[in-house]
Amino acid sequence: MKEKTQEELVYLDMTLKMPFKWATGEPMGEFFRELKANGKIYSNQCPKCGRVYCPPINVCTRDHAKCTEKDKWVAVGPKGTLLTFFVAEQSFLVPTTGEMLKVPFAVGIVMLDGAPCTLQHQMEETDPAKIKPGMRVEAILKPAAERKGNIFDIKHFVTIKE
Amino acid sequence: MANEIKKEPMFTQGFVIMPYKYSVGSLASKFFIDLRDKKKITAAKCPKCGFVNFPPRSVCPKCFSKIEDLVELPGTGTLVTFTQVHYDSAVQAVKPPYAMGVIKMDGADTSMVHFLGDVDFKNLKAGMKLEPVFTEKRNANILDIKYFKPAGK
Amino acid sequence: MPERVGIVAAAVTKFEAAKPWQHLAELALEVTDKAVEAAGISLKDDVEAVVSNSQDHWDGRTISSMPIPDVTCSHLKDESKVADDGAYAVAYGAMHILSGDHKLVLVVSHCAESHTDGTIIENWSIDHIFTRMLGMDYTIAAALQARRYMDKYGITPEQMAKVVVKNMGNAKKNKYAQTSATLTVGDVLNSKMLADPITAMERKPVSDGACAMILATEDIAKKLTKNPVWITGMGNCYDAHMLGDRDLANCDALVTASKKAYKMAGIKNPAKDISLVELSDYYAHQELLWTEGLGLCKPGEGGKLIDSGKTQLGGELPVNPSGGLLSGVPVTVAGAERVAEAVWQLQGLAGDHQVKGAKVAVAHGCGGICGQMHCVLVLEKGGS
Amino acid sequence: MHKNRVAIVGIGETLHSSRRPYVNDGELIYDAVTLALNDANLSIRDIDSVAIGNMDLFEGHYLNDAMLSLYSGANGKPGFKMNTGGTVGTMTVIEGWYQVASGMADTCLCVGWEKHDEATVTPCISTITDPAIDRPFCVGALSGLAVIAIDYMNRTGCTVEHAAMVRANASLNAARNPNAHLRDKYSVKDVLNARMVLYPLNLLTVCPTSLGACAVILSNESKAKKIAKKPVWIKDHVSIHSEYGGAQFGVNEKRRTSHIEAGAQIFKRNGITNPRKETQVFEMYDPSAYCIPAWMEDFGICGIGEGWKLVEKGAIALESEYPINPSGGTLCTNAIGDTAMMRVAEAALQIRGDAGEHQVTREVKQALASGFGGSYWTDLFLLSKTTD
Repeated sequence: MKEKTQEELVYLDMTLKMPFKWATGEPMGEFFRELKANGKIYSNQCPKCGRVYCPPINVCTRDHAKCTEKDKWVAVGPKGTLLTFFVAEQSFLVPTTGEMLKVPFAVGIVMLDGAPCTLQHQMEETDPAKIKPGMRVEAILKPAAERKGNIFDIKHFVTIKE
Repeated sequence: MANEIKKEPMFTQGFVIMPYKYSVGSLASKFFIDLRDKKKITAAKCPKCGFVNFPPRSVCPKCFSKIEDLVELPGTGTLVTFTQVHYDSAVQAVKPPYAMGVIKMDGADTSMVHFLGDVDFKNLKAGMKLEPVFTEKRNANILDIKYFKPAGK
Repeated sequence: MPERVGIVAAAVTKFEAAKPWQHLAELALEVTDKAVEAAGISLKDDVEAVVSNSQDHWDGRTISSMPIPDVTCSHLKDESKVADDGAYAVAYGAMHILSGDHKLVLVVSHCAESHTDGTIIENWSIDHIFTRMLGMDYTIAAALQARRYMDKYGITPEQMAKVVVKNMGNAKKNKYAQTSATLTVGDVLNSKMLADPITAMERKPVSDGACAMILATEDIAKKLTKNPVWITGMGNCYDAHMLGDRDLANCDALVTASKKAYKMAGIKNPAKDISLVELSDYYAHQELLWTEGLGLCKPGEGGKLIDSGKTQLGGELPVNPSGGLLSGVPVTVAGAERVAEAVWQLQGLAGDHQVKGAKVAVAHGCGGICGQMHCVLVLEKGGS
Repeated sequence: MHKNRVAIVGIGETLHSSRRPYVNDGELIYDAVTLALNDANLSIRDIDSVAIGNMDLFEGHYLNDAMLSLYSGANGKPGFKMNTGGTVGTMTVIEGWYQVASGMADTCLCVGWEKHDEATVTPCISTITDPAIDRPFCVGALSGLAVIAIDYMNRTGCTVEHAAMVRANASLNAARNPNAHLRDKYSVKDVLNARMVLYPLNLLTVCPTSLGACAVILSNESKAKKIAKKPVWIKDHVSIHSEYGGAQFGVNEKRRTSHIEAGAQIFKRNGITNPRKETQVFEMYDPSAYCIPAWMEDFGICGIGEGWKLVEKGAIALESEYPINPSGGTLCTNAIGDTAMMRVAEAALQIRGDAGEHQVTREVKQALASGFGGSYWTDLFLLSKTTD
């Protein structure tokens, strides 16, 4: 099938821009409140099967047991082990801000100490040659005065030597 | 449950921003270029059943045949229905209050939505004859027609 | 119809202008738990498949069903998402059962309109080549439709306002309704003019909420409840998208959809055979127009029908005894919630807005600009 | 189990490419629909209902099934839209199957498409994540695929060379498929030398972004036997979804993915004990070159650790023991809204013997087709030449 050629074609440039105010919901809201006020990263555990969730979850995804009782929550990290990572070298538009991503941009998926759960966040180190799965990392938090109760209260993961 | 948490609602504020560049396709390109360069209004005539669709789309709404060519319309039309918009919104192209209508072009079997101008809202009436007013600086899009006004006014 | 699909239980959240406490998935969770409890089943062990229903644009999330398996316990189960009105999700759930593929299905629909600006989303559902740049949204389109409807059939602004007076009054008896009020026709007509002839009160308010339902085979439904509701007819249909391709004073797609549903259910005279109707009144005039499309009166007689008082709660054929969308129900959830309300009416669980002796109910969902797509379900009372 | 048999009676695939400015998205759909109608020797009036699948935010349109109803032929017909990410193509065929099998329609037209040249794909995919917790750290679909690849290599000893073999084989197949997007031939060495995108994925070991559309027409048994010369029967299908895996990677748990569950269910239900004998071809949704060996194992086509060994033996080639993706697969053509539907369409073409130059050499009596998407979601189809 061959397309016929035509001298000029018309394009329409449009940008979808929807402002959003997403409710985090209660367990995740409490996670952010703890992060902001006390600098703690919390996980919660299913009372029935013992599965751990970070950030905390409402009901266990496996058996639907309620996991919201606060006294069962466990603080995890800030140290942990890098499970896997990726480094983005090509910039693209960040849909939540409309700005271009600053590259290189490294993201680590980290298993935090204290409970078997993972958290994904930016890494300070962006050289893929210097990042190895299995290495030890630590979540660095912003100073209390700068924390706003969102995921950016954690600045990034840094590589640590133990 | 005593130790259930519920303090204050928390939110994530941000946007969903996505840029798009839409192809209007071969047939609609011709329509927009005619509009921009010649102030000519064209429609799509089905080679099979003769149904004239406007604004021109390459598939016949009546018999599902493919349409590859445009026919020129006289450019005048009739008002089918109308409204006057009084509220602001993030997507509006002009400031309210303004009037919009569904306009059936002479020689076409379907109608289109566009702005109405040069007329008092209370004087608008279904069935009145209209003609297009073109935008001075035209960019090959639907806003190259500024609005429709009462014919001969 | 060889086999009937039973609705065992339905649940909704309270509808509110905003639900700042709940994550989108938690809206779905709340109604899932309520529906499962009402049905007396185990979510993990009994529910075979989940049909979720939400919209990427409203949720601000590509694949808005992403967190739904978590809250519906459907890890390693069948889950799918219908991205149209909630009535379609119920119909799809029923097809799961009619096909013999599943025996017990959860349908769950959620939407939080308060999270974003709906006019932008409406604008982005409209033809991008010829119409979107004009700044169109559903209210402007509905105004064009209302004017055409008035011109063609002599429908009056007062008749349209009466719909709001009726539905907002009915909503006072509905514990889940977002808003309700005792209004006069004058109050409605004197509220802020949005797009002539549509006033602020004649448009559905912004709303957050969710709705869930448990569907089952005839056998299982009978075992689970003495009070099942049968889906005996279903029909749906697309209309043309471009407003200029349709006569806005008619609703051909709804006529096609309802005829199909009635034929399947064996309904010959809808105005007589049906006990009540829950329909999608996004705008006041649409209730009148949809009553025509549903065959409750002749084309052009929607105005006369509301004047007759038959559609009032307590009349011969109540329309939207729950208060309808005008009292506040989010898009997408709207159609599913119409079904839920109809189910409660047939189960005798509607509470203060119960229609006495309800045997057959019609639920109607619609979507798109000026009601481009319609879905009709005929429901019948089971049990004794 | 299933009361009504459903057959595929018409197939339409547009050509796939990276840019196609001469058509708008509606016209792209119309192309696929008319091809399928011609294939089935039907007119749009013969179609009772439609099933539509697409990802709203990829092209930006809300309710695009309604917006483009003129082009799919949906006007005046029943139908609705599915939206489930990568699986949307198969999910749309499943929707069509439900419409026909439930008796609501005799003939249903399923349509899936994507016009990727109109959008920027990475930000679109990034928004599958939760805005509060992991959206700022999401870089499209790549990170998830990288995790799958690393995990598979760690578990079984598969190497990057094996992925390169998969890609080289796919390129040979795609070169024979006129509708494929990337049709250049690559050697194993070419693939190994391609630019790294995100370890261990390079430019050639991940799927491209394509544009294209696919349409499949389904019919019930009595109608199919009347109208189709070579109906292909949907013997079974299964759909399995998983929990949201944004921050959870199944730490310390026995591995049980949606693929494992889907394969186990479909083979058990149909009494298949040796899928490599009882089915003759597999059109698998393979977004990276590590997927075929890893997922052959997960689906139960071979034992754990055997996938890459079969690749090494050349067993997945078009003319060999168990051809996988004779069309070139997702690695060569990926218009997300139609990718999974293309798997079903291609598997059906193989059963009909109508795949042309990329027809496999074995006689195909039964074929598998899979869809993959979301956070490890699977659709799996078992297609058959006969009704038994």
